Amino acid sequence: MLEVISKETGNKEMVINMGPQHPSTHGVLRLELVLDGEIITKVRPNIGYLHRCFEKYAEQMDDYAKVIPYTDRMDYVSAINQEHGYVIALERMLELEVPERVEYIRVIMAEMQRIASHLLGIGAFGLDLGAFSPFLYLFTEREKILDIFERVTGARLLYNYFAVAGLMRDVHPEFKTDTAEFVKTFRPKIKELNDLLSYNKIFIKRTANIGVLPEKVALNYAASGPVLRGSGVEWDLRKNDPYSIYDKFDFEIPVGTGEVGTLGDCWDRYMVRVKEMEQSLRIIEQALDGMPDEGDVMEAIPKRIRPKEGEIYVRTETPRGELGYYIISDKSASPFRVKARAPSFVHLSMLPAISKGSLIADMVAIVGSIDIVLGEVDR
Amino acid sequence: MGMLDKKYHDSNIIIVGLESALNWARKNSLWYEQFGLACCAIEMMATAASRYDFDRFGIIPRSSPRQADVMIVAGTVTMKMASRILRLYEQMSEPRYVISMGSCSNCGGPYWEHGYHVLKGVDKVVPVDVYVPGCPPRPEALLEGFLKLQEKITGETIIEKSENVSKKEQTNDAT
Amino acid sequence: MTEYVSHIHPVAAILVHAAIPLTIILVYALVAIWGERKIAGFIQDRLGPMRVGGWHGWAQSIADLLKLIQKEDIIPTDASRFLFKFAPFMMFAASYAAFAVIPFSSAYVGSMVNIGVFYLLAVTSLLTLSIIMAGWASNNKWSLLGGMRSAAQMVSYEVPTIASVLTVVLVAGSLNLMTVTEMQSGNDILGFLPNWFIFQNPFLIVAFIIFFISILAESHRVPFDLPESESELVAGYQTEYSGMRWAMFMLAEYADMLLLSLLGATLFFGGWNSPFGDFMAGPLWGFFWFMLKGLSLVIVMMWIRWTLPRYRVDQLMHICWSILIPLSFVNLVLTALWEVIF
Amino acid sequence: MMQPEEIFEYVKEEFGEEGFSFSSGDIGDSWIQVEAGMIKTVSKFLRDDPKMRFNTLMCLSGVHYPKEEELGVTYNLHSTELKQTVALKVRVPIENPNVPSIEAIWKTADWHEREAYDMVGLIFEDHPNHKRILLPDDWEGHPLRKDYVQQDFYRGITTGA
Amino acid sequence: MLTDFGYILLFIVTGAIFVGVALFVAKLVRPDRPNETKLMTYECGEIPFGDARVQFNNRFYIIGLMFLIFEVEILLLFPWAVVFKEIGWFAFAAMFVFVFLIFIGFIYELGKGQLKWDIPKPRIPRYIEGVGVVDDDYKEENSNEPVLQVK
Repeated sequence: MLEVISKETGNKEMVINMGPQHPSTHGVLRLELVLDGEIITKVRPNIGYLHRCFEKYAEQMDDYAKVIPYTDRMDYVSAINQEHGYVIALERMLELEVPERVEYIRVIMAEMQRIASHLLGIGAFGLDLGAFSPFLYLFTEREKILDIFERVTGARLLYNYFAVAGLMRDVHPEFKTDTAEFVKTFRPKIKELNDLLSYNKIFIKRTANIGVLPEKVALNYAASGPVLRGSGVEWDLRKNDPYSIYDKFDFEIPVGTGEVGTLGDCWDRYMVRVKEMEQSLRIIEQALDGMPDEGDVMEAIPKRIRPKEGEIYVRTETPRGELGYYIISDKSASPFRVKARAPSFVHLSMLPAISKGSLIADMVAIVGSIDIVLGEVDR
Repeated sequence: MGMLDKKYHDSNIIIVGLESALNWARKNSLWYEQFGLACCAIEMMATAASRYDFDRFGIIPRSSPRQADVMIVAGTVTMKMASRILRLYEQMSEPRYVISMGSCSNCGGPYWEHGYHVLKGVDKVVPVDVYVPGCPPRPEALLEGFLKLQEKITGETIIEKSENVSKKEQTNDAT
Repeated sequence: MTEYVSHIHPVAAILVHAAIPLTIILVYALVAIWGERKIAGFIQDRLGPMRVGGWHGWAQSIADLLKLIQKEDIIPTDASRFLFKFAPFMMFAASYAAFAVIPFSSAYVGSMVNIGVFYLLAVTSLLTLSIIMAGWASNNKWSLLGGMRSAAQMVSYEVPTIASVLTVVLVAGSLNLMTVTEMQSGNDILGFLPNWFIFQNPFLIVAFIIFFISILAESHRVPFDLPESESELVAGYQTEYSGMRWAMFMLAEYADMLLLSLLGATLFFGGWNSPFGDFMAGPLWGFFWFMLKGLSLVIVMMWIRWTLPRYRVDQLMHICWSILIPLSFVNLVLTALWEVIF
Repeated sequence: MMQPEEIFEYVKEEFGEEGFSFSSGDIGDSWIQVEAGMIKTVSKFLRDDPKMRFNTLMCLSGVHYPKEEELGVTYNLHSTELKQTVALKVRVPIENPNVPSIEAIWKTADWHEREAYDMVGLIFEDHPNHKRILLPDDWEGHPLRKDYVQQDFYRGITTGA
Repeated sequence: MLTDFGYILLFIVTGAIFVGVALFVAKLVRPDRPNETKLMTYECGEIPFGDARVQFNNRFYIIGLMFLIFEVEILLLFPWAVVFKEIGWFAFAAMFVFVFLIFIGFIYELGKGQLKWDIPKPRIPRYIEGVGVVDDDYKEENSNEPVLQVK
């Protein structure tokens, strides 16, 4: 059945489907581009090709803690941060007390996952612009993080490691030395990435002044994370609305400065992610020093979660932006409604506004710079 | 009507020789279609990266289905995507294979119970050659899937299976 | 070469004479495809083809070729069948016809026609036509965009290519590539340097740089590989091609890469002249040196492919029309001045 | 930095008494219950008023309340300048679930409202592109309703096991 | 015994024959099982909408024109380049005038901006206080209208 698409293609314009199967749509996203020559006059993103019924599943589960594996599969590139968000929402709702050691391990894991997610986001962004090798160098670094995660949680990509007010199991003894060793070897790699890709003449030509997102428009579109910071707004939930123990660490919030092109273009969003990785390294170092060595990670986990009636909206800072969980409970063991507010869903809704009048090559750069993951967009 | 369409009756030395050469070639240059659905796509990218290099087996990504041999269904196939998967499979040129990667595309995976929008297994839409279990399967598991596919390709024949030959065939199929 | 063989059987001799570059191209194409994947692997610190056919996967491209023979050839219904089928013929025939004037060694050149360079540049513009034909014929939006991009790119990058070739013709004073190479024999520049054109005249170095950039664009290699840019236009003008027909496009692309590198080697690096004067000179050695220079240029092209991102269409046009063309003409004038003074 | 109660008082002064109520569950956040018809003016006021300055709509979620036979929409607003958060709620009967669209005020509501329509069946008046966003256009029923029964076949492919 | 140009024709014919032989061998071996969906044009997994052959606009006309000018210029320079060594100064002077004139035309062309080829003119959305985000449609006038309009 031919899906009826709007009829305004005069003989001059061509409607093209940058469809579900396209090398640079970061997953199954269909962009309907109305082209005049190569200039894009209108974009209509079609999503839903990966809608996996997360919210229906959250309502059918007979225990709050059973939803955690499904939060992993929403943004499968930064699974730890998804779990972290959900678990903090539950703890704040039930006012549970979380042991110190658990908080520290969670922050270290969350920051490592942020670096791994940025590595993939930056690598895919470079791949879209034709730079093949940086993608593979960054993946080698990402494999080192995945090795550490594999020793801790047992899995490479989707962990189901956090429990409500605790962790599924304690970290292996060499966790501290492994992480410290990774941080030491990774720092020069960021400088290498800057030389190879960030300040590469052609890369700058392809990303400067493209997909410009003014600050006020970004706030109106509820952008968050690197996309919002790329437009010059200094807004990071770890600092502005601190959760867990992030207020114990000092780190800056890198903000787009319009260094190469105008403020809020693709290059700024990319550079914010690169600088964010350095900040994450600083947090990990401070967390490693402050981590208490003793303390059981599983003792505070409640046997049965049966919250009283009420609702709560809690948001945390994932690598892609502000991930919010809106949980309504009605005194039964299974959640009444869990709504996950995904940052990529919001950033993709901005795409038609910021990519009018650009070329197809710029559209690829813009999609790469807002770094979407389709599992999170379609939930 | 190319040679690969017809079934030959007598398995003389030329046909067998030619067939094993063709099988060897098809086995050693499987180009997969570059598209990933969900989390398994990330593991597929990790397999294509430097540590678990796909290229060692001659497997490179091709973005257009016309030039691809293998379609790796990496991730959850939803109802909306099912018709697209069928169309993409149809548009691949003929000696083509399908590897279903991950339990989502094998049988619906963690979404089998309440996933109203999830297709419970991609084999409802396209014929699948190799199933790779796991959620997501490790890169080594995907490579093992490819090796399994290569074994299957070496087993393919263009010689007519007459009665007595097929009995021997069944026996080694069963082992 | 043909005199030795012609007394045996004149017609066979001519056929052999015409088929020698064909074998060179086929062997080169197989090795180059395998080499490119190995170089890519080396640059990206992974292994590249290893398993196929023993040591370091040497049989990888043979397996690819054999597999492509078995692949079904799909011609979409609303593609215009004749143009769709004719495009690969024209592409390979054009690039192979250009091999006629390349002097492989002092004993062998396809045809001693005395307007060699002129003919070669005329024939390579046919490649542009065949890509546009392929893009238009397959009636696919992606391939149409790829065809249109290549129309703009290859047409406009021909001007700097020809301008830089013209500077060499100016210095050499003849269009026949064989005489151009013969003029570069011996090595008495500053005593030890072989008097290849690149050393004879400082402006020819600038001409070589312009020439190299524009042959990167002519054979649409990264950073100018817009006609079949992997990540934007799915597979550009080759989207609808499959099986052996697509393999013809790949072969023609690699042959075109080799052709332009050999042309660069002939014009700037003294073709089959050995760098040590007449120490290792002679028809066979000449062939070795010539292929060595050509393949080193090809390897530099492959090296650039895995390091640089890709340009956008308008930046590409900007580079050509606003930088390369004025530069190449100014260079032409300065070379002429230099030649007149010295 | 105003607390939700103070915001409620401030809004009541502005818009008068009826149509508003302030309540909260046993645990978690509190919210302002707003009349369906007035949601557009209230949101415009909350965004532009100098003391409010709610410049981002964090999350808009559609909810189905089977016991009261109602559909609800929850708006979580946040002001980045004054660091204050408030939640608005709208309840509409299930028969005519019409809610005015606030897409003109916060552009991010465009897709959230389409998703609420897709999942729960709320109809947003004068929404520019009122179509399903996640599910295919010819999907029957709204999945996040508690009484949702899954269709057996979709375009000939079984949705069951 | 073949003339030089005969060899060139021979090379062209060999190239074509090689492609023909390769495709014929492939035709013998490859399967041929067309069906309706397979022969549909590929469009990233979607049903292609509208016709691919829209008439693209006129920027290619300008490029073609510019290319023609320079091609003819170089065409005339070829014989000059070959005999440049013998003539010397006179040839240089003649060429200089010829190239300089065309160069002036080229500079005029560059100045006029005709080569601003498909430079994207992105429409950046604006936020107006009290109104909200304003991102107007991609107006007709900033797409590439025909250059030859008589102003």
